[in-house]
Formats: sequence, C-alpha cells, structure tokens
Amino acid sequence: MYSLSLSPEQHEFRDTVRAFVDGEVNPVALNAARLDLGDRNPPLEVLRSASRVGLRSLALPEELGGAGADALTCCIVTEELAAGDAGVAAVLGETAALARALFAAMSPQQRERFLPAFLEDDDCHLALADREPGADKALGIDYHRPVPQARALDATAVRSRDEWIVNGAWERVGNAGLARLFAVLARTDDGPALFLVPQGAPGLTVTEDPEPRWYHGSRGTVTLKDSRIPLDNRLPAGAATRGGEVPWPLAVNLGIGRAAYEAAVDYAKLRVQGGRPIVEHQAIGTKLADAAIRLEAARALIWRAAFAADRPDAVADASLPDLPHAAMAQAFAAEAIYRAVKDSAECFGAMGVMRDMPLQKYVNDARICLYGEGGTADLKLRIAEAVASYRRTPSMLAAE
Amino acid sequence: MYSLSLSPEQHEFRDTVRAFVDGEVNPVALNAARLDLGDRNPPLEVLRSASRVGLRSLALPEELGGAGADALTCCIVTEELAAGDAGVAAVLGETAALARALFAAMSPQQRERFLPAFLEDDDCHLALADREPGADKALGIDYHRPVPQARALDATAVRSRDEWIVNGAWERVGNAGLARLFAVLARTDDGPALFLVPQGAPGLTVTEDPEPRWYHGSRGTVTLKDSRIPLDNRLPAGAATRGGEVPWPLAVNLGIGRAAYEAAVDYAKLRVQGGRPIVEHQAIGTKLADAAIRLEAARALIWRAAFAADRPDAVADASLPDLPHAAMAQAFAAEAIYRAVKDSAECFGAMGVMRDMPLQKYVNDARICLYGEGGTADLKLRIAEAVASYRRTPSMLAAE
Amino acid sequence: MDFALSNEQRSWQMTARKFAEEEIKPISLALDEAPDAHGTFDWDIVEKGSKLGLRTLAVPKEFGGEGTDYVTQAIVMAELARGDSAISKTFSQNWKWSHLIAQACNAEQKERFLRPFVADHRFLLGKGITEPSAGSDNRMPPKDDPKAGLKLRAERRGDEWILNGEKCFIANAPVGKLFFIDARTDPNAPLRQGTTMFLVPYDTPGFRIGKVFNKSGWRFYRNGEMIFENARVPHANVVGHVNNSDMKTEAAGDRTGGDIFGDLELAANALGVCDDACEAAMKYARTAKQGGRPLFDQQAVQLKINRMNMLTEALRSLVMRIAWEHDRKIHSANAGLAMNFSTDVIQEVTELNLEIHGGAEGMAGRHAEKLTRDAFIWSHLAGDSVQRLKVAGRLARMAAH
Amino acid sequence: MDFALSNEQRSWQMTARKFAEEEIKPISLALDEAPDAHGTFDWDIVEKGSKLGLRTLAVPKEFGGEGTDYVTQAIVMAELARGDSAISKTFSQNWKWSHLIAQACNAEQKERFLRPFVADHRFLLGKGITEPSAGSDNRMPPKDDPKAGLKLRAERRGDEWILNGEKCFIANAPVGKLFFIDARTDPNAPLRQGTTMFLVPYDTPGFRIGKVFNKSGWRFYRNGEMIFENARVPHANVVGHVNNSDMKTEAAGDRTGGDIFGDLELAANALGVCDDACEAAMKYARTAKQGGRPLFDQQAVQLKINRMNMLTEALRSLVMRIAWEHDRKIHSANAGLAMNFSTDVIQEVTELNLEIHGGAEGMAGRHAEKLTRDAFIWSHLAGDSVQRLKVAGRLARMAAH
Repeated sequence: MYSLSLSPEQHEFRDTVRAFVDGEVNPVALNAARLDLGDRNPPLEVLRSASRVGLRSLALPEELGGAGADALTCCIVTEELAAGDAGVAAVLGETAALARALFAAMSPQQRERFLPAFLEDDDCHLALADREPGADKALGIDYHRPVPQARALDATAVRSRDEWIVNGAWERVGNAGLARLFAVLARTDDGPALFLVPQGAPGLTVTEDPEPRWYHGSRGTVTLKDSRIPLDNRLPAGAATRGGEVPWPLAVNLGIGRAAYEAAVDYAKLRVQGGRPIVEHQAIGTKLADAAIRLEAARALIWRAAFAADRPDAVADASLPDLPHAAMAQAFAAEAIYRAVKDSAECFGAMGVMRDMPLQKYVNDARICLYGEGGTADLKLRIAEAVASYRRTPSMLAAE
Repeated sequence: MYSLSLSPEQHEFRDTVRAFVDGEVNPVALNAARLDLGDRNPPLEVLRSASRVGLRSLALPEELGGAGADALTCCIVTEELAAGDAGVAAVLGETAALARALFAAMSPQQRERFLPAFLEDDDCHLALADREPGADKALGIDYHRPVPQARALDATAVRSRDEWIVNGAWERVGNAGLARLFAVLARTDDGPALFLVPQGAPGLTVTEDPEPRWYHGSRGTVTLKDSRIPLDNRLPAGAATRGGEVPWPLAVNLGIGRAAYEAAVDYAKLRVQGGRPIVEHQAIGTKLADAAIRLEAARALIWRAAFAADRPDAVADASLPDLPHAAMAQAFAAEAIYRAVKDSAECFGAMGVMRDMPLQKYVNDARICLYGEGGTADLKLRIAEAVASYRRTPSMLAAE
Repeated sequence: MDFALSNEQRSWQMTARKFAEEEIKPISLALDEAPDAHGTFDWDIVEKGSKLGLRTLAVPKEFGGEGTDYVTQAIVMAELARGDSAISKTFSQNWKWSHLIAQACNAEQKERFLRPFVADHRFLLGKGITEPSAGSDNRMPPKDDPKAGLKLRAERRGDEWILNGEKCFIANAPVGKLFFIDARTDPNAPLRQGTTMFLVPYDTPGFRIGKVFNKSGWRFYRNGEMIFENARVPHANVVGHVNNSDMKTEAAGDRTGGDIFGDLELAANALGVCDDACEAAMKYARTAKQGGRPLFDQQAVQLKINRMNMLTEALRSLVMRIAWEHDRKIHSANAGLAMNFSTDVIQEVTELNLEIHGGAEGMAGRHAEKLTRDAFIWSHLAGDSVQRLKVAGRLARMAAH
Repeated sequence: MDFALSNEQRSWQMTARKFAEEEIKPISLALDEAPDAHGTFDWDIVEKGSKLGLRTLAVPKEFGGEGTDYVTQAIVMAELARGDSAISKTFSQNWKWSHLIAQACNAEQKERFLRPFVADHRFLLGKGITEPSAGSDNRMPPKDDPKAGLKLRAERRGDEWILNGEKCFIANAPVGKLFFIDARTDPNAPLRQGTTMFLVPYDTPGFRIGKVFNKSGWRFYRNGEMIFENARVPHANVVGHVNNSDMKTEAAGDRTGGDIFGDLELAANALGVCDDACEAAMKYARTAKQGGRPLFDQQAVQLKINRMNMLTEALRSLVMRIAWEHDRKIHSANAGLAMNFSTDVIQEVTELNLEIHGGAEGMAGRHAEKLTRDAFIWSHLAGDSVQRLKVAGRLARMAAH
C-alpha cells in the first residue's frame, strides 16, 4: 500500500538526531575554524557522542546489538547529521552500513572475536578496501559494449601455515583514517575473498587523500605489505560487502542542500534591502521556491532509492520501474542540490564566499557530491544502458 | 509506514487501462489526422468506451456507484490514458474528479435526480464554471502582500418564486463543450453558491476557446442569460467543489512525457546511424537517461502530491513538509517533462516536427501543460510565500 | 576592431527591415495557421522580395546578382526572420545554393543555370541529401561502416546518368526549379569517395515530387519527398568530378562558402526571431497589466526580459563575428558553434516570450506560440547531437595543429 | 564591420599573454592554496606587472600612464585572467579608479594623486561603498525608503571632514594606498542627494583596516573592512561636489567610464578564465585515457567541450563588442548584459571543465577546482538578481524612448 507516512520509530529517530545535531554538532560545525576549507577532519568528540546515541551501529541488526534501521531510516538519519556536518554524517554512514554487511557475513566465531569490540568502542569505525589503483570502474568508452577483458586483482592473500600473508594497495577507501577494522579484498588460490584486518596490523599503512578533498569524512589509500593475518580472518564466501546498497551518500548530499536552503530562508526573512526583507522580493522568493522544489524532488528520489533497496519486491511486482534507482537519484540530486546550494549562497551576497561563514562550505560540500567519483556522466551511461535494456552479464559485471 | 508498493487494485487499474489504451485509444490517437494540430477534439467514441470500463466514474465513491478511487489511483489511471491521448485523459479526469466532489455534496434529493442519469449515460460529462472573466487569480504583483480588495462575483442567482434566475459568464471552463451537467458559481443574497445547470437549460450558451488551444480535452466560455433553474438545484453550502484537489492534470502531463520518451527509446533501438542503433551512441543514451530521470522525478512529486491530497494527516504528523505539494509538483513536472519531450522529439530528427507523426504532438501537448494557465511563474510565487511562512488569511484567500 | 556597418550594409539592412515590416509581418501569422501544408506558401511575397534583390543577394554581380558580402547576408537574414523565420529561410536557401553554383559549377553550368535563376522571380533552388534511412550518416559517415549514408543510385548510360531512389525531407522540393542531388555512383566505395553531385531541373523526366510534408513550425518553408524512377540527367550536369560530391572536404578549398554558409544562415535567422521575441515581450510587459500595474513592474518578468536580451545580444555578437570571418575567409569552428548556440538561444528566448505572454489572447498570444514552433525546427537542423559532435571534432583537429 | 585588432592592441595582448604564462601561471595555484588570507598576496607580481605598464594601463598618457583604449583593456584583462583571475582583477581594479580620477577629479587632485600613483609600483587604488547593512540598497536605492543605503557619516569641521562609520567587503582595502569613500553628508536626504565622495589616503588619521576577509575564491584579490573613527579628511579631497557623489547619474556625462567599466571588467575577466578552462579541458581530454582510449573519443566529453567553447566564443564576441561600444561612447544596456552573461558562462564553463577532470589528480585537478571557486565570485558581483534587475530597468528605459 502506497504511503509516504513515516513510522513512529522513523519520526523518533529524526527528532532525536535533529536534537543531537542542534545540541552537539552545530556548535562545532558552525565554528569559523571548522567552516574554513583548511580544516575538514571529522571532529572525533562529536563522532563519539554520536556513537553513544547509537548512530554508529544504526544499521546493525537488532539481534547483533544495533538499531536495525532499514535503508530509508539510515537516509533520514544521515540527512539530519549532514545538515549539521557532512563529514560526521559520512563517517557514521559508512560505518553503520558496513557494520550491517560485515557482521552479518561473519562466521559465529568471527562475530565473537570482533563484535564486542565494535559495540564497546565508540571510536571503532569500519572501512572497506576493495578498489585497486587503476581499476577503472567507469563505463565510459565501453558504454553499451562488453568490457574488453576481466581485470584480475593485484592484491594477493597467500596462505602460509596458520596465517594469510596479504599484499596489496587500495585507494579511495572511505573511513581509511579512522577505521579500527578494515575489510580488504584480495586474490587467493580459490578466488577473490575479503579479509578482516585490524588497525595496527603489521605492514598496514594508511595515507589520507591529497587536497582538494573529493570526499566527505575520511578517505585514503590503504596498503598492506607482507601482512600476516590470522587464518580465521577470511570472511565466508559470498559475503555481501556493502550494506544492501544503503544510499546514505545521497542523504549526505541532501543534508548539505537543506542546511544551505534553510540558512538562506532564515537570512532572507531578516535581511532588509529595498525597504523590505529580501524574501518579499519576487526575485529572491522565486529563487528560494526553486531551491525548495529541487530539494523535495531530490528527497523523493533518494527515499525511493532507499525503499527500492529495502524492498526489492516493489520492483519485482512493477510498483517501481526496473531502473537503477540509486543511480538516478544520485544523478538528479547531485545536480539539483548543487544548484539549490548555489542559489542559496547567492542570497548572502559577499558573505556567501567568506571562508569563516557557512555558505561557501555548503557550496564546496555540494560540489564534492556532484564532481567527486567522476561526476554524473557515468551514472547516466549506466542509466542509459538500463533504458536500452542492455543487461550486463554476471561475468561482464565481475570484470568491472 | 512508508511504502511505494501499489495495492492490488492499483495494479489492476493500471493494467486494465493500459490494455484499454493499447486496444481502443492508440488506434484513434495515432491516426495521422488526429495527430495533426488541426484536430484536437476528444474522440467521442473512445470516451464512451472508457465510460463503459468505468473511467468516467472512477473517483465517485463506491456507495454512489463509482469505483471509489483515491487521488493516487486517479493519477495512475490518468497517466495511462494520457500516454494514449491527452484529450481523452483530460475529459475523463475532470468528470471523475467533479463527480466525486459534486455528488458527495448533493442533498439526497439532488442525488436522486442527477445521479442515475450520470451513471447511465456514457456521454454524461461534468463541468464546473467558477472563473469569471477578469477574475485574475495570479498573485503576481501582490506577492507577499495582501490582495488589495475582495472581488465580488459578477454572476448572480436571484430567487423568483420557485426558481432561481441565473445570469453570468464564466471562462476557461473545463469540459464546457461536452458537459451534460454544469455546476456554476453565482452570488445570492446570502453569499456565493453553486447551482446545477443541465445542458440545454434555457439561456445557456457554450463557446469553445479559440486557437491555439491552451488546454487538453474541451474548454470554453459558459454564459447564462436569465436562465431559470429549479429551486432545488442549489447545492448545499460548503460543498467542496474540486474533488479533494485530485492533481489529475499533472498526471496528464506525465502521460504525455512518458509517451514521448517511450517512443524515443523504441526508435533509438531501431534507427541505425553511425553503424549501430542510435541508442548505443553516448549522446543519445545520455539524452534518454536524462529524460528517464526527469520523468521519474516528476512522477515521484506528482504521486506525492496525490498522496498528500488523500492523506492530509501525513502533513499534520510532519511525514511530509507543510508546503504546497501540488504546486511544487506542477512547477517541477511542467518544466522537466517539456524538456524530456523535446529531447525525445530530437531523437527523431526531421520526423520530430512532422504534423502527421506523434512527436510534434507530444511537444505541443507538453507545451500546453507548461505555458497554459500562465506558466509556472505564479506557482513559484505561491511556493515562495509558503517557504517564507507567509500565510494568507481566509478572507485574503476568499478575495482571490 | 570596428562593429559599425558600412553604408551599403546599412542600406540593405533598411531594405530588408522595411520589407519585413510592411510585407512579411502582415501575412506571416495567417500563412502559419493555414490548415494544410499547401496553404502556407505565397508566391507573391517571393516575387516582391525577389524584385528587391533578396532572392539573388548572393549571386555574383557579373551574373546579375547583388554580390553582397556575408555580413550583409547575415544582417538581411536576421531582418527578414524578424518578420517570419520561414520566409527568411526561403530566400536565404537560394543564397546557399548560389554560393555552391559560384564555387563548384563550371562556366558552362553557371551560364546555363545562374542566368535563368536570376531572370525568373519564381526560380527557387534546393539540394537533396537526406534519404529515409540516411540522415546523420551523410553528415558524419561512420568509419566502420563504409556502406552507410545515402543510397540513391546513379548509373552512367552514354551521355546520361540514370537516377533511381528517394530523397526525403528536402527543403524547397515542392517549389524549386533546380536541385543539387547527391547520388551514389560507386556503391562499393565509402560515402565521400563514391558520391557524385548532379544538377537536376524540376522537369527532368523520371523525377517527381512525392509527399509534401506538413511541419509544426516553419510552415511557409516547403519540404517534400523526391522520387527518382529512371530519371535521366545529362552528364553535363555533373558538378565537379564523378565520385567527388563533397564540397566540404578540404580539397574543395574555400571552406566558408556552400555548406558552411548553412551554419551562419541558421544562426542569423535565429537572431532575427530573437529580436522579434524580445520586442514582443517588452511591448507586452509594458502594456499588459496584472493587479492594476504593468507586468514589467514584476521582478520575475524583468528577469525574463533581461535573460532574453542577454542571450540575444550574445548571439548577435557571435553571428556578426562569424559573418566577418567568412568574408575574411578565416577558418575556425566558430560558425558551427554559433549554429549550435543559436538553437539554445532561439528556443529559450521564444519560450520565455511565450511565458511572459502566458494567457495572452489574440494576435499577441498566437504570435508568441508560433515563434516557439518555428524555434523548435532548430533542434534537428542546428542543435542536435550530430551537429554538436561535428563541431567538437573540428575543435579537436584545430587543437591538434 | 572589422574584428581585427590594431597592431598596438595586438602588442598589448602579446605582452599580457607572455606575462600571464611566464609570471602569473607559475605562482597562481600555490597562492590560491595558502592556508590564510595573508599568504595569498604577492607584491613581486604586482611590481613586475606594474613595470610592464599593467597597473597604469588606463591612466592618460599626459600623466605618465599608458592611455590605452577599452578594447585594449578588455584584451589585457582577459589575457591576465587566463593566468589568474584574481591577479588580473588586482591590476584592473586600478584602471577602474584611474578612469574615475581622470573623469571626476579636479586638476589639483589629479596632480596630487595620479602622479604618485604612477610613480609607485606598489600603489594600489580602491573604493569603499558597501557597508554591513547596505549592499544592494546602494546599487538600487528603494524609492519608498529614502534613508536606505550607506550610513557612514561625514561632518564638516572647518577645512576638514570628520568621518565615522564602517565599510565592509572592500576590495584592495588591506593593500591600497588611496581610496574613494562614499559618505553620507546629508543624513536626511535620499542616497543620491545626500552622499559625497572623498579621496582618503591609507594613512589618514582615524582610518584603519579592520578584518581581512578570507574568501573561497579570488583569493589573491584582497578584501577587508574599513573603520573610520573620527577620521580627518581635508576638504580639498572632496570629489566633485558635496552631496553629489554619484558619478553614475546622467549628469555625470560619459557613462562608459568609472563604474560602467566595472561591467566590462567582470565580463572580460570571465572570458580569460573561460579560455583557460577550455584549453585545460581540451588538453586533458586529448591526453588522459579511459578504457585505453583518450577521453575525447567519448561523445559525452565532446559535447561538454563543444558547449564550453560555444559559450566562451559567444562571450568573447559580446565582450569585444561592448569594449568597442565604450570606445565609441555608444550607450546601450549591453555592458550590463555582458556582465550578467559572463556569470552564467564562467560558472558553467568552469564546472564542465571540472567535470571533464573528474577524478584527475595533481595540478590538473587542483587547477580545475580552483577555477570553479574563482567563478563563484561572479554570483554576487555580476549575476545576482540586483545586477540583472538593474539591467532590465535600463532596457525598459531604452524601450520607452
């Protein structure tokens, strides 16, 4: 039954997180030093507080000690967090989604070894290292054609007695600088597998990505050099890696857009020019209306993508079209929100570009969502393939 | 509970109407003569068939003999119909929505007099005449200011013994050329009231609007000159006039967009240039992906507006923001769909502008949705007032 | 740097403006609204314009034409389009092929065809390239499919060529007296090496006009199918060399004539339509009222008018620059860029004009609506992906040098 | 019609291009990435440029300047901006106020201020209008609120004026040696009748620079607060007449100098940034590979490059036209339209460039990112609603005539 009403739990999550953002995030995030482009590191104290409210383990199933939130609820929470601080939202979003995927995939023994530490330690964030340098995921020139040939993993895990010896390098690893536990993808004699590597493992090095930062939160390159990992750290085969494709990065984008828009509305009601508050001028009013429309459309598509992740049956029964909903939501939202944020910043005049004030940060943050990871061009090619009913075979997909 | 799954009834409605459109609408609508701008009159035979399938009384409550469809279901049905023929969809949408509003508002005696004829006669369409010439509904210059003064109705209904004598003129009356029953708004001694006027009433004249047609279906000016109407034809006070604000015109727009897009996808798979089907070219693929994204975003906002009409509690409990959802959906969809349709037509090259082929008609039909009724500028001012929390008082609204 | 017009250019501008205001504008809307494709044309306006020299503007003076430069041609196209875009195009279409005759035909052909063309006020020119299954393949022949592109066959038989096949969507087809026809003379060679261009008079045996198309915009500008059934064309009508039709290859020398003119043509025509729309919008905004005050008092309307004029002045500047570049025979990608730009500009400007006229009744509203239909024609002539990719390719080749 | 440059114009173009390539470009990115607002400036580049005449380009020759025309100035701004937009603006800001001195100052003031300005390679100029609560009200004073607009007070005391108040967001404030300051001399009169313009040297007693702003883009171009606490300015420093500051009123005569120059300035600067972006995008697309082939082989990339160049060439054409109009003292709304257009163009072009560079590391990616930050500055200087509404008003006044 079609309904856009939120559940009581979702309302409660939203209210709780909104209060948390007001009380604990904003005082840090709206500080002039933090607004400056020069400091984009996620504030650890805020992350710890968020963990204590349960946001680090939000998506972890209840039976494993988490809040068991579905993809939609994760998006609602992430939007609220990102309206306060995109970096905080990104770190928590990644950890929460990975917690769901990784702990569900673990063997009981592995869970026993890793879950208590995760639950107890407010600083325990997770990271997935599965992208190797040079592994180009873009369709690009191969649009609507089979990818020429499968690319083998460079990273290797070789068994030596009671250990794995892992060597490899992975780039663009989310949460790299903060994670206490990594899952890394490497090649073994019997195919690719994920290995759990704790922070501090021998031979592990993490390097943050260089400026300008095309990500929110933390990201970097992870290398393992002759790292010896206990035999039991190999995750069981077929482990789903990403948390059911929770589209939380889209919700980060939405939170950024909302923060900019709400700031602009507030300012437009206060700032008097031409003898009246500028919101009373058609030019400003129309600009804000456009921003409101874009944000609502973005939210509608993002929540739709979240729902499609939560409920694949809605695609199966044709309630939703069989299209890549997350890609469509991302392509739409990234452009729509960037425009909404730019329009919001414009309402502030020169203040919109000053580095000790929030608007330039929102513009920067929205630009990251739009142009990071190669922009929307490739998403559109993936959508186009779906529109053209061009289906990549599993081996083609594996080859990517 | 948030869900985008359709109910079994909604699925069934959609499938039924889709089959009806394939079987009975398309053979008429895709005829070269009908595609030509010169003939835009809704085909009566198709309307009759649609009535026999129950689409004329779609939104009429079940206890009154209709299908009792809610606003969302009406939108689903209207989109399907409009993908076949926008004119057919518009006539049926207007009648269905008015049937719900008018018959629900009638006294039992009135219902007894008018309902059987409505249910039995497949040609019985309904019209509401409530806009007087010169009654400017645009906010325009009065954005964020009170409307200077209330404008009294020019139309009058004067009681004379056992009859009302009604005089007045109304413009832009949907279904004017087809309606067998009109509800007209006129001033009485005790305030404005609606009167039921059957086709053929003495003194009733209907004139179709001139070219170019800025509407779908049928529209015209209605005048009553000393028309004598039975006393009982006055509708009870407080009758809701529009069918709970069913946003079916937005679904007409969506159907037009979908028809153009689907035609373009089909053609792009067939047409070979550059050694391969044009859909395999990035330029065409990206264009179609953009169209798909715009249409999905439009549908998401339109269905959201329908849901908000069906379930005002979702706004009350803050599941949805307190914003004018229908206006936002319309402003967004009109622009997004027009662009999607233009892009779709472009895929056809010169065939996209030939009057015996469908694409130019879709462009024309989408342009009507975008620029009819004064375009989107005024919608945005209404949205801006809501964004600025400027609330028009009831008397201000009444004055409009 | 000097943007001023010469006296001669200004004089042509005034002639065209007067003709557009006094002769074209009064008939434009009624012709546009004719119920069928045949009622949209008017020979009188062609004759009247021809008598002013507007049909033969690009014919060299030694053949009795006006011999104007490209700047003049751009200005005149824009002025005529301000009256009616399709009527302007009907005139300028003749300039386009006059350029081709002057450039590609031999002396005997010039005598044989230019003279009667100049003499007859109802003599219109056309060129047939597109075929039902060969549109963009003629403009950007795919490297990996040498058989792609036009299929119309011409086979030599003695002193004649026998043509068989069809052309589709050919401008001026139903009203032209002479056509350039590209035909495949070597079916096994790629397009550019296997095609020959022929001069085909309208009364050639075996050649006839098929369907006449009814378009949603540019209705005055006739368009139709051409059918060749053993059509017999003398060998003397071969333009240039056999198997070497393409006048756009670098070997053809002057890149600013013939088809490159088409880029300037669409851009300059669009400019005139934009001028028309800007004028109409300002007039309506200053006179129509809403809430008791002129529409123009509203910021939302002012912003639209600003945008319309902004885009129009940018287009004007670019159009005049490329016209000047053509006169100087400067090679650049600018003409193509201007043509692409004119698509975006004419459509946005006419749509904003229509939006300002929202709900306007009578002439003003009908005129605003017509302009958007005319503007939509640009989508497949000037601004489609193929036209944009072609220009991108030219930019890359220039960057490589 | 002639778009060619004179030899002198071309010579200035080459000087500026060489300076931009050899001196500006090598330092641009590092200055942009300085951690605080103070590290973004570099006096050496100012001195080097000044020695080439780039600081005094608009000062009449009789005062020792270069006395160039507007076309030259537009070309030089664009060339410098191709190296770094903010460095270009730091130079051209001096031309803007040189024009004002030449136009509005009396002979004694010219002697007293232009001479030292020309002589000192580190002498920069500025003008203070905006105040914390008066931005667009200074540009479009509301008719129904005569007290709106700037608040900084100047009161006469003998041969001096005593200034009290604050200016905000003033370009060159932290580095300038001489400023034009608008102050309210009749607090009861509307802005245009109650304001006087003063020449205020940086070392005026009671005058100091407050906060120095750290901007997200144009970081080289310094910007700060000005604080006046009983600042004492001699009466001889009044520009023009008391209560008649506004040089933009029709009475001021030549409308193409001073502030109108600002419209051309932003448009020409944007043009240079677009040239930089187009060049970077083409270079990257032709060298970077994806799937083993150059990015440029992809249609999606070609379409972006087409659009970047299309918008840039349209802007170039319009910029050159308005520069020429300024030289000819032709009055139109075109300069304002060009400034508005430059906002849309610079932002879209730099954003497309960034998109093409998606994921590019190192210099190429950082440079692409910087350009979008610089371009965003246009939003509040050149393309905000007030700037567009002002131009729409001018269009309407012209239509009324």
